[in-house]
Amino acid sequence: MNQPEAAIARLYGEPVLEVPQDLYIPPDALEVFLDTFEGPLDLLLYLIRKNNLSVLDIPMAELTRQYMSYVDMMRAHQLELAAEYLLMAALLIEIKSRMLLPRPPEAEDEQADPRAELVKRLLEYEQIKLAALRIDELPQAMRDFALVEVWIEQAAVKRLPQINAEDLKNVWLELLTRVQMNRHHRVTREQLSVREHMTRILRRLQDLKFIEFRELFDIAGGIPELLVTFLALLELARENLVSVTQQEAYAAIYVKLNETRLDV
Amino acid sequence: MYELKEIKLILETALLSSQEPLPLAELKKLFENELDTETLRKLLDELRQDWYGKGIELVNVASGWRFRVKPEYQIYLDRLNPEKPPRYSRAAMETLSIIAYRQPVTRGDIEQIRGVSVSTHVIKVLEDRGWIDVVGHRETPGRPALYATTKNFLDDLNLRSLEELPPLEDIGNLEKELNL
Amino acid sequence: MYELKEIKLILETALLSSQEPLPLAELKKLFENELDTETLRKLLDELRQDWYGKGIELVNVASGWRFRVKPEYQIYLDRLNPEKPPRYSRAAMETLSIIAYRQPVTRGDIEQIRGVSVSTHVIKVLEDRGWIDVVGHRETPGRPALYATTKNFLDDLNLRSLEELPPLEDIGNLEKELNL
Repeated sequence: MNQPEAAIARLYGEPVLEVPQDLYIPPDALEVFLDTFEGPLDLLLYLIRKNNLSVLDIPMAELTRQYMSYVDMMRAHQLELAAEYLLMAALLIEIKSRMLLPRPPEAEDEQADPRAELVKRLLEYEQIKLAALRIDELPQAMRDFALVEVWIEQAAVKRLPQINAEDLKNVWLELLTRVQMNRHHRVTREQLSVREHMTRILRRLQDLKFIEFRELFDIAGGIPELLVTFLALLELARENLVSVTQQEAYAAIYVKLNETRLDV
Repeated sequence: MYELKEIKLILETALLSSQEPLPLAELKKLFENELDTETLRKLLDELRQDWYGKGIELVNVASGWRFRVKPEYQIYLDRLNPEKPPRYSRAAMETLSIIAYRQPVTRGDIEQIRGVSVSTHVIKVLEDRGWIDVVGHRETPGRPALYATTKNFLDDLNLRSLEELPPLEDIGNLEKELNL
Repeated sequence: MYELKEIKLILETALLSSQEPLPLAELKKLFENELDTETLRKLLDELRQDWYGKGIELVNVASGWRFRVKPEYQIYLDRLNPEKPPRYSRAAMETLSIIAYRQPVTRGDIEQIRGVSVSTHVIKVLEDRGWIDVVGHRETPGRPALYATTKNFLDDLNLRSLEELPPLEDIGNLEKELNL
């Protein structure tokens, strides 16, 4: 099997590109070297491949001996990592001891081979290991190919909240009940139109500062219109927003904005 | 060196896949700076023309070149992501309703009714929307501004006059219903 | 109704502006569901052909249709962003492979196959990438979570289904190979 081109480890700062070919490597290197194994199955596969052994005919004694030398090294340096390796060592020794025992004749079939389970696991792991390499070789979004996402101008599509009159009424009603001012301020259609006319008068006075009383009234609007305008004017005067002045009886009446000071 | 046709393909690919506008200096990096500015500009211009009549366009913005969706295609894309329509905050709605039903009012009036202070931000949002404006000042200390709703407000709510705002005569009934 | 030419422009615009793959059901929304599946498929196929020979291509992945940069053009784009995302560790890739080929699996299953314990970090990395998620729990003591790969995983590898993953090497071949 081909190893990927990337360094599998660093030895004295130098990248190690290939798995060492001999087992007699310096102890310091061994530690780094073992880091490159994903676990006991990985290490076993390496030893099997390294020694050109058949998976189906593993010489347990030799394999166990080599394996133990690795594990001893590991135990000296990385106890945490060693737990799974120790478990595997125990398994290897168990298999080895069972093979030393004479086999009962009725268990001569392949199933009874104590190595069978180990072989099955080794093959299954090798299969996944290869699959992992192949998946990693597939082009991957963001790593091997970019995606396309053309800009959508957000400013051009900014949406403003929409409200309707009903929302406004509900909010107002809630407010009224909340402050319990409903008894004093029952806003009716008429009152609202008075309020509207107050605004209208104030707007006109913005530019003119004062206006002749009768100019405020739109005769064509009919009696209700005149009445509402008049009420609006009274309300404005009451709220001290405008003053209504008349120099003498029957003279022109002026309405002016209350501005005691000049705007600065 | 690169073939012109290939350069255009690479430019197009880079611009379509970049989230940010790409300035000329960045675009040159695509070709390991072997391309002069003049050629680059010419090709970008050609590319822009190639995309005429499409749903996206190549534009030159302050920070560089980018593709963007033409505004007229936005309506289709909106159908994919029907965002929840934005809403005004409770404070804004309350302020607006007070101004609508009680105009002209000062900030102080609004605060008195709501029981909490009115932030300048809320007033500004409503002013920017063109729904309220200042119609005068009350002659009390500080001469507070008097706010009223505008014609624009009526138009946007599809009302001819404030009188068309829902009447509140039935408030008594409503209270009974809600058991308030 | 919409003109076919206009439909294609709208499809193209929507696909170019969406990083997420768009399934047929989404694409139909662009036309307020007035387009039948057959026409849509035909137009998508035409669109795919229109883009032949360009630096980006229209692909059909697990979650739908999307444009992507052809891997062979990535070398140019990498010049703009020299920092490539790192490869995942062997532990992560092996864990991912076990989940992909044997799903749904528990952590215990993964540990059994790999012969080592699976770190929480590896699971988290794959979950954060949106490549795996918990699809249930096995009814054994401890109710361990069952992991499976997501559509997003297939999308990112430009695949439509798990069947498009590289096939597992035949056990028989492996025996022969290791028998050398």
